[in-house]
Amino acid sequence: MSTLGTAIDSLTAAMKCNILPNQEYLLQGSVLDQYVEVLLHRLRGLCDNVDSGPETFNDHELCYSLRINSANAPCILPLRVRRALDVTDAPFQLRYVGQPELGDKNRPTVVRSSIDMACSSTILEFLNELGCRLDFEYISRGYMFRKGRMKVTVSKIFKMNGMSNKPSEGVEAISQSYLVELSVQAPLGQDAIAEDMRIFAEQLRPLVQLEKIDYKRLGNMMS
Amino acid sequence: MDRDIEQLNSALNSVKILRSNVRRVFESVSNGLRADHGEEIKENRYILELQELLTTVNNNLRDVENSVANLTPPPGAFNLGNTTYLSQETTQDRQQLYGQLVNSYKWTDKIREYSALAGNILASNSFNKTYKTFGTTKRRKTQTSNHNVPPEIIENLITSIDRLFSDVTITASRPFVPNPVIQVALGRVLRAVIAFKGLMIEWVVVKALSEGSDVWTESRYKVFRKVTENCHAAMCHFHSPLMPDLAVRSFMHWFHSYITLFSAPCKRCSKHLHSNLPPTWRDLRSLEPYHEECK
Amino acid sequence: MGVTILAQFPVENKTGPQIIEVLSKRICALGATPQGQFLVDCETFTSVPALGHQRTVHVLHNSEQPATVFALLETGTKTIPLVTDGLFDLLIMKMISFYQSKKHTKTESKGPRFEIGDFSVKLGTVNITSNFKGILVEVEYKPCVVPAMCWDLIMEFMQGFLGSSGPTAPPAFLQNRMQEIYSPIDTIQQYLEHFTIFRKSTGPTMVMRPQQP
Amino acid sequence: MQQREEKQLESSLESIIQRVNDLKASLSSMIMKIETEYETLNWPKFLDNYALVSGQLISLSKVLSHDKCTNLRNLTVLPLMLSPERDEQLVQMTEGRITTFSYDLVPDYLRTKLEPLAEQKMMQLELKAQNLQYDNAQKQIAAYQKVVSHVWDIVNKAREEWEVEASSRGSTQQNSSVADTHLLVAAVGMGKNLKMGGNPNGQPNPTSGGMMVAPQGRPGGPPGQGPIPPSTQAMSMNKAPSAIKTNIKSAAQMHPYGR
Repeated sequence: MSTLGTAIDSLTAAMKCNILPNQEYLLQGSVLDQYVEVLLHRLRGLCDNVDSGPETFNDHELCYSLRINSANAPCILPLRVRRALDVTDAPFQLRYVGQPELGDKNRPTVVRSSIDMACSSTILEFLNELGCRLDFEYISRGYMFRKGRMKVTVSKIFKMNGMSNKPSEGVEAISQSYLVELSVQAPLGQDAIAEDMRIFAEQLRPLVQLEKIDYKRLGNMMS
Repeated sequence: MDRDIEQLNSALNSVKILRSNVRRVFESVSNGLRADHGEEIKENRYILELQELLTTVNNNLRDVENSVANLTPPPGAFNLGNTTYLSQETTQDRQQLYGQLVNSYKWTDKIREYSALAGNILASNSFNKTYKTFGTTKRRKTQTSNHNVPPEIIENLITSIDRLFSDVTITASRPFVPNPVIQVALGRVLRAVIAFKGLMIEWVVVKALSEGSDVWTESRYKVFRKVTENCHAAMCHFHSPLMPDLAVRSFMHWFHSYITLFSAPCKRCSKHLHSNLPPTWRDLRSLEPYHEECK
Repeated sequence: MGVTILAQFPVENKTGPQIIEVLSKRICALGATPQGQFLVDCETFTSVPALGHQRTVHVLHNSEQPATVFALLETGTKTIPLVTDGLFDLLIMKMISFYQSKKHTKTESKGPRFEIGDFSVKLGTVNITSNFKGILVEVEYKPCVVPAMCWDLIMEFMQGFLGSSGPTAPPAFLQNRMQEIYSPIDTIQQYLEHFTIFRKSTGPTMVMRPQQP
Repeated sequence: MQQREEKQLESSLESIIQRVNDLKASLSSMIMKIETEYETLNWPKFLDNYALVSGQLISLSKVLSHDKCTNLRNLTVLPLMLSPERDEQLVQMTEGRITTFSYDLVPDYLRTKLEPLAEQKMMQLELKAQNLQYDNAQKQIAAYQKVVSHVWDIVNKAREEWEVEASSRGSTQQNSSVADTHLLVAAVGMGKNLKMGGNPNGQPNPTSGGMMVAPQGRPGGPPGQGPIPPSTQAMSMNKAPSAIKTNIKSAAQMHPYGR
């Protein structure tokens, strides 16, 4: 029997082989409420899960951040927790999402670093005690499709009512549109998938314009 | 390959000829007597003409049969051609149709499967079979038949057992209506899957709570495999064809004593473990725990 | 996953390998079969001063649950357990500016693993940054999930091959949760309890008596 | 005096001839177009040509009515010699239209009045118009106007319908709104519009009161205000020891799925 390596050893080995899916390729868009049915029909036709129909979800997402306000360089680590309100025994999902990189014109999608893990329901208390602050939270309800490695979500975003113990009551939609996201989690440097995503996004036009969205410009524009 | 196509062509050709000649027959029949049949013996002439035509049709038919016999059936699956692209259709109403087609295909598949099962069961379980040996009175007769009872009686039995013990939870599923399969969770100790045949216990498997609820695979753990064995023994011990419901009740009573499987020491040696197993035997009357070797 | 009890075995002037050797022989004589190796490791991170009062995160791995990472957060008043998957290690690396690895606290317990009936027995040598600290014996009774039900049974088993060094009372951590359903994080908490004791003791615990809570 | 008049006549004739030649050229080009490009010729192009021709006609009439221009009416053209024989020079000048300067053609070409038949018809019409009763004329005008306005209405209505259809077709292609996309992405990505009101007690961290940002009654704040940059948050640090205990409770209630 060979001796066991530590978990850190296997993790570094996995990092060396570049098999950890630590990048997210992302395109975003929206569709007006009255055309969402048309989009769903089109997605049913295009995506893999045809016979079972679209998968619905009803998730509560909490966005935390861990920050140090030191004088010279404020340090911020954003963390997100997502839990399913409709499937109570599903694990919670903890996620770190880095700054999105737009890249040059030739790159078809936004790329951001992302670490995604399942965890127990103690995560909320854990983050609170860790020193994280809850920045904002929302409810996301909608449909999930997949096509190969690509994931398509069509979701309605709801603002919370402020009652944290009853997250699905008295919520309020924040717009007349559904958010549409096309994403793939992949190891670093698999840019071929971005091209596949561009082609897929092309097929949803003109119903939805899936685009690279510049968060920095968006931040300036909206404020 | 070339030869096949040639044969196919000639077969198609002969079919074509046959069709045209058959058409001529019908034409002639529909036209009836014509002027060119003359005056005197027009009926005879007409019949002669018809006979001639029918002979050619006969000959043609023989040709067709011959050429068809020469053909070889194509090997392998048929290429569906353009129809395979039906699944790619994205038009809305057609898309809905596709989903329904898939569903209905699944349904018919399931119906076929279930009806095949049902057919087997019904064949071996005919309704005429009654238990006559002990039938002295009419009333008695209906009671004694214990493998063919109305589902309600079994239902009542199960709910009454469920009520009997507070730490037992029973969930029942009925793959075949009169013969339920129940899962009995005994506190947080173990779970038994019990299959009934009518009012008789047919099969018992004991497993850990975390294991699957399949009737046929046995437990991973030695202790539960032992308990399963002992349950089979008890099942036979309590079996009574005359009073089937009492048999089930006594069995369940005995089975309930396993709630102390891990916590009770052996009555004889007052130890917990013997060859790394807890006392897996429960006395059939006193319900006291014993090791296999100590009983 | 069944109920697991972790106990320290007294060292008494012997070396680690010697004790493991003796215990392996004993358990094999009882009819156990060797089933490979096991490893439980623990790394500890503390919060940087800028983050307010000090908090500690222990990150543990157990080769019995190779795809899982256990994290325990100690705030001073309470301990919050978290069960998550392997990528948590990556996240901890990202947290480098908030939580920093404590020097010389990398602790692990590793050694052979045996199966006997429905029990599994692990004989672990505890090292803190490759300094030998002591022996931990882990016994798991797999069919049972409630500690209260099988405590006597496990105790009898452990006394059977550890002799008088076997435990006589449930571990402190389990005493409050004897009626709960046992889960892998409970094993991890027991390991952390023992690791913390080992860390506090200075030098190799050659003369230390077993900690009987 | 005589000389001056002659000169004036000559110059005015020259300019008239030039304009007539222009007119002729554009007319011929238009005819050419109609004859050769009738397949590709479209209505706007034809109208362009027509406008050109009418412009040239206007400028010609301007030249004719100019003061400096000799009144041509006062001059006489006198055919000195008529001959039935073919005149090559004439053929060349008229681009092969007129071959002889003969008796039967001259009256037609040198005519200064309308053709007698046309003149007679004009006279008849004028007479008829003069004899028309005033009321009758008014009635006819009214009827005519009615018809015209009716046609006008129909055309207008059709135009309106076209425009409405075109605009509605434009909006059906609008299945998504860029503003909504930005709104949603900003909300999900940066918590835009989600931060205020959604969380009155700010979900502060009970163990790190010093880190907490006081809610400061933000729900009433102006919508569309961006997230506060971290540096300002550091400034507005606020200890809220009294809120801590209640917050622990609310946090505990948040975990209905705890083990």
